[in-house]
Amino acid sequence: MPVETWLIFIVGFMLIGSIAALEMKDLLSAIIAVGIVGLGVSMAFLLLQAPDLAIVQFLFEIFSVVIIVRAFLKKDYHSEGEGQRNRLLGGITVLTLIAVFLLSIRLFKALPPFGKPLMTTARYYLENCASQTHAANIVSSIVLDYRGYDTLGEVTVLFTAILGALTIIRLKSKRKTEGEGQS
Amino acid sequence: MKQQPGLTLIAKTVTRISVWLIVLYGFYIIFHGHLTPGGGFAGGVVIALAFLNVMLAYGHETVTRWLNISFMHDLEPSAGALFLTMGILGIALGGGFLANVVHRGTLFNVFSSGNILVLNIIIGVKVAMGLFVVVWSLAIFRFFEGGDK
Amino acid sequence: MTLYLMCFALLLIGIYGIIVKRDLVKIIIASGIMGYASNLLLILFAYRKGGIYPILEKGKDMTGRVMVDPLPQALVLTSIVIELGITAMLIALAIRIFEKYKTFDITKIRRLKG
Amino acid sequence: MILPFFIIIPLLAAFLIALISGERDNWAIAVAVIAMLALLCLALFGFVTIGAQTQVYQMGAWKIPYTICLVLDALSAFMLVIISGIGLTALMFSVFYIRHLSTSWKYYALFMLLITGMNGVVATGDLFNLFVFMEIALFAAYALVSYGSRAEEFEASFKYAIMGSISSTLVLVGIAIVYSATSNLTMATIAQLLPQNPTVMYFAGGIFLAAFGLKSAMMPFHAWLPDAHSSAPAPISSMLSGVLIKTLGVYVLVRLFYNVLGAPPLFLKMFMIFGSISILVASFLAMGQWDFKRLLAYSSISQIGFILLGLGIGTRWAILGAIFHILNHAIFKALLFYNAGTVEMVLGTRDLRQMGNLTKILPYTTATSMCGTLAVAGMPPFNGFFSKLIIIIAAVHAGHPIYASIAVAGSFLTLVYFMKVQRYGFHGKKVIEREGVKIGWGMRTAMIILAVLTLATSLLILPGIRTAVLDPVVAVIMNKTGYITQVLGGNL
Repeated sequence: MPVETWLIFIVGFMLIGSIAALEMKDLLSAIIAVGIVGLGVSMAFLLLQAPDLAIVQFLFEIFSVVIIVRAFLKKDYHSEGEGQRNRLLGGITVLTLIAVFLLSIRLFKALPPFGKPLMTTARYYLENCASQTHAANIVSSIVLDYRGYDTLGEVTVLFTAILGALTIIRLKSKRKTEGEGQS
Repeated sequence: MKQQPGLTLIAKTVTRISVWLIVLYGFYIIFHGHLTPGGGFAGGVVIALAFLNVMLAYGHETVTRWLNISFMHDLEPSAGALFLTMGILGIALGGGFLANVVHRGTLFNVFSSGNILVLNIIIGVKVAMGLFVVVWSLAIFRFFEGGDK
Repeated sequence: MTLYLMCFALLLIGIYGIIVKRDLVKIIIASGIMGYASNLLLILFAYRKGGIYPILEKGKDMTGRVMVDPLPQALVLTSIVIELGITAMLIALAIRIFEKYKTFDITKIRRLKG
Repeated sequence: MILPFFIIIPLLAAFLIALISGERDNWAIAVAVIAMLALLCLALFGFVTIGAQTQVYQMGAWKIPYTICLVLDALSAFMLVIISGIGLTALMFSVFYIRHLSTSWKYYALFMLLITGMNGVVATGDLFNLFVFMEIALFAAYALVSYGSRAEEFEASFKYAIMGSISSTLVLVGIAIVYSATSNLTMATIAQLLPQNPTVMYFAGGIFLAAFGLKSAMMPFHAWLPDAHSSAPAPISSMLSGVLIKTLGVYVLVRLFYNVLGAPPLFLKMFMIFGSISILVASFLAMGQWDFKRLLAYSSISQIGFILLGLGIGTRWAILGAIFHILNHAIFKALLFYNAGTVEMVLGTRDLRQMGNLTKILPYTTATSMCGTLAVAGMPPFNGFFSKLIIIIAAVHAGHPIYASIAVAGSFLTLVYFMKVQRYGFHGKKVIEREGVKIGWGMRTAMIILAVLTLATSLLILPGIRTAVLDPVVAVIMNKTGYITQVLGGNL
């Protein structure tokens, strides 16, 4: 089977998985379903010849499932039935999104077809990477050398996110008692 | 069970043996980031997962006692500052921000590719420490501030 | 083309989940799905028919071998980390909201007007 | 080359703050203030020296489009000055204000990261890099919005984070589509290649409009703003309302739609429509508010509407008015949020009906809030008057009398709801005993500086000063081919 068929199979599987994850009433099943979708992304990366990403996606998937389960599972959780207002909102949203989807067909026709990217910039990396950076992994050399500034930004994003999460979790505010009184 | 938080003895023993292998594998991924798939991020997450493994098996109280969390907390911004310092060194040595400052070496050697290896190690340390600190804080949160009752 | 559309549908499912779902955990899950879709779309744009992964191997002759576009892979590496960051922050916020309101249901968390 | 230092200084400050400060925040304040002063000097130096030129800084030893470039032209230098100027006053205000919330160094680290993100967005010439730095600024903003650690602050922050994650994903999809069509990420190269493919250009433009419209809170996408901006601590509200929505929203819209896409008429029309909706609806919503900070937040949406209207008209004068209004709005909205923060700190409430006889308790705050009110309502000697006047005249001149009348009506409504603030809030009849809370000199100084600036920036409209300060910025916006040739330089 060609790669494309496999990919259609995997992405279709992911579509079903994500709908299941959103619609399931049970929280643990939903988290597991979205975990499976993430592993599907990892598989798709592998098929699309991106092993770096497959590894990172796989690991981050494990990591985020662990923290989501750890954070949420022991809460006394009740899922609620869908209300009336919700159904109206849902209907409007679905119609709008279907319209966007149909419009997007024109866009994807105008883009280069699957399997034939333009490669004008990328060709330079493929040809010159080994001689210029002496790194065998071209993705690594782009991430850390040609576009190292992006990675500095990425490291900062992670630092900000972690600092932010710690601030949100462990902040002992002077106003805390007052806030508690209100809730 | 109250005196011994965490999982059973078997799980603890297995964890005790396997965690070093996992950490070793994480370092392997980091050090071969420029030759094989992987790199600082992947390796860092592997190391963080190894610590997480210990925490799941032994319980977070034990981990808090064993590991110096505030040191790990400080290691993260130091790694960030080191990354930035590498960039500034690039300016200082005349190449421009984030220019290569380390000898390039030969292709396919482990110690090659200049900045890439150094930055991979910095990122690996940073990611491992940062992610572990986040998980650790999420774990202790419920006990200190009464997340659920 | 089919793949692009399916991937775009995945994105729209994520947006649908965020707008319609009333549960904080489900909203976090939906934002994760949106992230998967955008990453996958970038990598789909990068694939070349019959291409191999962009890593040189020792002792192998690479001339004549087609490689896929490495740049989107570098971008997605960054984007995955950003996804993880936003997930961590959303989880932290959701935990604190649960601590304050004792529920994950967004319709019951409506202290703010408008 | 000064360009990378706009990112290096605040980022280094953030890492240093995280490293050296212990329990107390003294070191953090010292580092942050030094860094902000250095940034302000650097930004002013950049703005004075840049004139009509463009500086391009290429990362590492590589050449664009194979690496990331930083671009400093009059527009980005102008934004950098606004960011560091308002940032410095916000920091001054925070030093005294934030201690009643907490004394942690984390606030200052996150504040410096916010500055890093905004500086990065403004300075970059690369589409994906813009996305990355936008995320830094947003993550810092999410954490800072919930800094007060009250229930509704977490709720507002969650809402903001979710809206932000939708718009970030849309930006990423837009980048993916643009990359697929042009195989480039440098904005100047994209500006050359993308108009050859109009279908993709319009779709990508639509996605970017939705995404950055969400960030700039134009009217159909505004839902997150009143919550987030009113829940944040006052200095952060002023940073978000005064600077962040302009940097991540309006600046990026200008850069993308004028310099990269070449101002397609369809999108300009949409700017005008969304802008006028924002002006009217947000004004009416603001009139119904009794919460001081929520009222200010709605007012921000309406003022963003003025800016978008000016950008949508697209003539030279209209853009001049919009650019001038970006500066003016940053100044007076920051000032008004400081006033609101001071009142909240002293009285412990944001409800206008609970306030009264503030003239006696807080004379400086009342006086400066009068300056802010008159400026935002567009009263003659203040800066807001001139920028709104220019936009309205430009609208009439370009043959859009309806939009001009909407702008006039919006201006009048602004006056109405700010009179309500003055009438009930500051000069209300309710008598309140002064509580033991003291406002620091830094807070007072920050307010006075901004109040003086609301008058002083009116001078920018004088012809001699205008040609030196505002005209180069307008020239950059209007000149797409100039941007391309200046950035690509010899690499064409």
